[in-house]
Amino acid sequence: MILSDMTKEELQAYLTGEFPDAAVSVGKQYVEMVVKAEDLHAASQKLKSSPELSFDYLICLTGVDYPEKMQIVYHLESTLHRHVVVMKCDTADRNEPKIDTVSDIWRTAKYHEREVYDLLGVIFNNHSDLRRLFLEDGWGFPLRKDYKDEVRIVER
Amino acid sequence: MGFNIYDFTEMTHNMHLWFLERMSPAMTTVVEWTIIGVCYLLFIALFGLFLVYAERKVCAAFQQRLGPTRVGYWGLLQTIADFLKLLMKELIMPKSADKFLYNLAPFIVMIATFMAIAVLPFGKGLQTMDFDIGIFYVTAVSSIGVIGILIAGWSSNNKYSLIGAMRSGAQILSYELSVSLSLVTMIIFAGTMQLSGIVEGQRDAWFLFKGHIPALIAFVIFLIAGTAETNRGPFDLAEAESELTAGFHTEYSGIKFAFFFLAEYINMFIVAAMATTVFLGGWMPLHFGSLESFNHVMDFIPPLVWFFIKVCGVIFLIMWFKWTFPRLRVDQILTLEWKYLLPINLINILLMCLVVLTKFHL
Amino acid sequence: MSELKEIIISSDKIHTDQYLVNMGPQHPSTHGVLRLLVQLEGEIVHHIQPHVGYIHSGIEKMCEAISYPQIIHLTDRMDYLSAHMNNEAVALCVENALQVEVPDRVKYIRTIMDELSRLASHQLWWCVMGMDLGALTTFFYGLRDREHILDIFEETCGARLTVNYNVPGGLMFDIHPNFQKRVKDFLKEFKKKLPEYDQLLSDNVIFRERTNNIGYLSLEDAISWGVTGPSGRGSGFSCDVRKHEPYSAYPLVQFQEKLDTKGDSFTRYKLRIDEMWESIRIIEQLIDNIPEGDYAVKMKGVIKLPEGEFYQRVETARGEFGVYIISDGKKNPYRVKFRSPGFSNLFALNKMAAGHKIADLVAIMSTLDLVIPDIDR
Amino acid sequence: MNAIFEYFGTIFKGVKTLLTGMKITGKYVFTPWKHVTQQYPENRETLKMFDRYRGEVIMPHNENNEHLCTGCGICELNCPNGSIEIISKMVVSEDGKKKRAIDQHIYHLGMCTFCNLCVKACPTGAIVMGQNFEHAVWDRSKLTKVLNQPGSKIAQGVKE
Repeated sequence: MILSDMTKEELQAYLTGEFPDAAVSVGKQYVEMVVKAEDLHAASQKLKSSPELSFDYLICLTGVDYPEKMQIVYHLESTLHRHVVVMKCDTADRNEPKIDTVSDIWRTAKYHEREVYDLLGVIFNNHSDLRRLFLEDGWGFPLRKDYKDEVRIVER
Repeated sequence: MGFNIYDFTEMTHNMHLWFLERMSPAMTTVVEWTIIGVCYLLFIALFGLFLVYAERKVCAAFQQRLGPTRVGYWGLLQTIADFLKLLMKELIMPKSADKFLYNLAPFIVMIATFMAIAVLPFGKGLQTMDFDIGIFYVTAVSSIGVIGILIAGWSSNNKYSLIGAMRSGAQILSYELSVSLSLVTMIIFAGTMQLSGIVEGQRDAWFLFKGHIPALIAFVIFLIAGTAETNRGPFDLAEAESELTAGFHTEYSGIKFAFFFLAEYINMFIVAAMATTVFLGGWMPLHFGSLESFNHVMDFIPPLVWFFIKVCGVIFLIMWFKWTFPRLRVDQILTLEWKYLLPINLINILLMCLVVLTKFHL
Repeated sequence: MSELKEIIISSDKIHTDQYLVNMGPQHPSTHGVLRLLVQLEGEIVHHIQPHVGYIHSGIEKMCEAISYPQIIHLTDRMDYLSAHMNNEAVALCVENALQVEVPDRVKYIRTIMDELSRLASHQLWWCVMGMDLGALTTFFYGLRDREHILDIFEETCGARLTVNYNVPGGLMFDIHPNFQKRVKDFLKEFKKKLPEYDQLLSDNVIFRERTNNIGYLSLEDAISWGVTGPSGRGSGFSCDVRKHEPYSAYPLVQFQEKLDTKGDSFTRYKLRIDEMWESIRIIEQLIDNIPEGDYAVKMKGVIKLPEGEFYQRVETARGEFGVYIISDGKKNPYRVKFRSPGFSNLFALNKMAAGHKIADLVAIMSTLDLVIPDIDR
Repeated sequence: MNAIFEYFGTIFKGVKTLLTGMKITGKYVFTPWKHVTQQYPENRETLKMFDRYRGEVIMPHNENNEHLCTGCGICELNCPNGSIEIISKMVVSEDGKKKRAIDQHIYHLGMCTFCNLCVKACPTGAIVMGQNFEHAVWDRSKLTKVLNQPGSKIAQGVKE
């Protein structure tokens, strides 16, 4: 039960019109859109500032390690219209992933991105303070699927 | 040598004569000083331990706990055990501390406490020095302690300590004013600065009742300012556990920490004793004007007991403050002093002058 | 007069150094192992750089190797004060993914448990807030009342803090026969105690002075920094997931989302006290009406989620908690991400506390109600 | 003049709130002392944990030294921390069939998080949660326990 101004289909239609390059689909829960890495910053800007969308609240920023790519998932909500969109963005290179920062659009992304950098090694371009957040320097990126740590991880 | 628990004048006088018979006057002075010094040392140690125990039990009562129960019956030996622990602990000094000042600071605090306690009248004739300017002396001496705190904070070479010491400096310097002015109010009323004279003046009624409104206001201000001067209760900014970990004594350990700790409690005793002496009739029993039989019963209770009952009452009040109120911020503490206590105090002095001039008192 | 002016002007030119102070990781008021690198000028805080990760336990990594019921027990250890809500988030996420409809009884009990843990969490927050501000007695009064809730938890769930009461498809056990009576007794008692909280702390003039107009956070900043929960609602950010994406029995109960726009420390404090009253209201509506039925749906021995992505938001005592599960059809998730409220809340601290005194920093931090394992995960 | 009234007004209001606070704390001091803490080691005799309290995993045995564990290993699978190890053996049953049975049910208390998943998963109800919570020992190796008692065997009628 999501209380929003637009239904998911309406939102999908609107988003498709606004972002012709992005693939917008209706997921099980939320509307999902996949944007290209080079469009990410512009699209985020538009998602936030467009009055019909006004996605001003970044709920969650997740990095996912897929075999051939790194994906950053943005859960966005509009506090005005109460609709949610899941924006996804793939990085080109899986081993040296680079993506634009959105920390200038949603402030909280600054630290979420640092977390993703810390755990997955995704480098965010133009990030003002991209350092490790939890772990020591030179730890490795533990959430990558190929991460090995024979001392600390005991597999059964 | 007669022993009279209601009047110690004769006893102390006889002791003096007894010593004089047996040794030269100079020797007598030395021996008497030693005895008095040892007595005060014992008193401070024992009463300090008692106060720490009392604080724990009182605080436990406020918080619906039991407090210490394990060491000794009802935990009576707990503070002694703690004291022994502190004695045995290693004295750690920060590497870059100013060694001389670091070691000096606890002693300054202790010395200030000792000096202040010297003039307090515990009972009739039971007073080491009876200056004509007793109150003046106490206020002067009790502010030496802040130097110790400032030195401790500075020499520890720790930022928390320094902040704590600076706060403490600002706080004690301001509140010294209120303490003195509220005492000045009572000096105007009593007409003397001699502590024994002040106590003697309360033979028929305590100054708190005698001086009614202005005395009450002065008493409240004295309590607040006194609490602030002992770095306790809502005014414990210098320690401020949740902000500065332990403030000025962060870097002290073992017996040096115990000195600060003990000095805090003895300072509390001094404030309570001064409040007792000046406002609550010192060692005088509680008298109500014409209730002869009641007054007679009260007279039976020895003055020393009266003194300590009153002191403990005031100490309980101070503890009550501590275990109820949140801590003030450093600027609020100064606002309270300069914007509220000081003007009220000045007006109160005028009021007291009026009361004295018009003889509008009991 | 001109002389005085000169002195004031020249005193501006005195060169004063700003200095750095490490608050934590061992500091009484950081509520755990949080380290704040505070840039101070005298007592004034200029900038705060939080350093986290001292108890990072890699829960997200661990989750990739274990099954869904096992994930739930790990979520207890994140925000240990709202363990029920964290459990429920994962349980709901799995149930939604499998499209399992749980019985009403489960929904009711889950909601009651949620609100009880919200009460317990706010009680602990209240007493710690008092302690941070130097009123040490509040600590014991809060814990005293919280003990009753923990007893209720212990009787029904078997544990006081790490309850692990929710499982995919329902609950671990049915409620204990004493549950309803105990909850009602507690509410009756606590309704008498809650006004005391106000009298002891909220109305206290020193407390008011310490918190009024301190640590202002604007609505825009609250949204942009993702500050949720009572901290965000204090700035007027309507972020109560219980209202916006209701789950369990929340659609069935009457309650208000407490909102205020003042955005200072006292507002955040007051909203939590108000939330306690709302929690009591919610429990009272539900406690007598728990429907009969099963306490769990029969699930398969090995729970496998269909391929896909599932996100579940719940409202914990600290704010919005999210579980993001990416499944590849196996019994282990491919990736689990926990959106913890403390993580976002903490980093808005600089915005709130810069320019205030170091004593205010402590007060502001306690109004954010941080739980460090929640931040570090 | 208004300013003066305001000044004294704030003082009186402030003092009043302070006194209210003192009244609350004073109430608890001067009413008969109801302490809420427990004297723990002293009240051991009367201290009773709730039935569901999860203190440790135990395997109840009946008077014939029989338990219900078949050694199926489901608890081991369900344990998130690897605190249960099942060592099974093959026994020959009375009718001559070879059958798997429990040799040692090893329980590492030090690794257990008391999540109750093993107890919930156990198909025969062989393991339950015990209420004992005093687990402190001097030697870490004592935290590794064998739950089935020596010489015990599976009770009759327990289905595989």
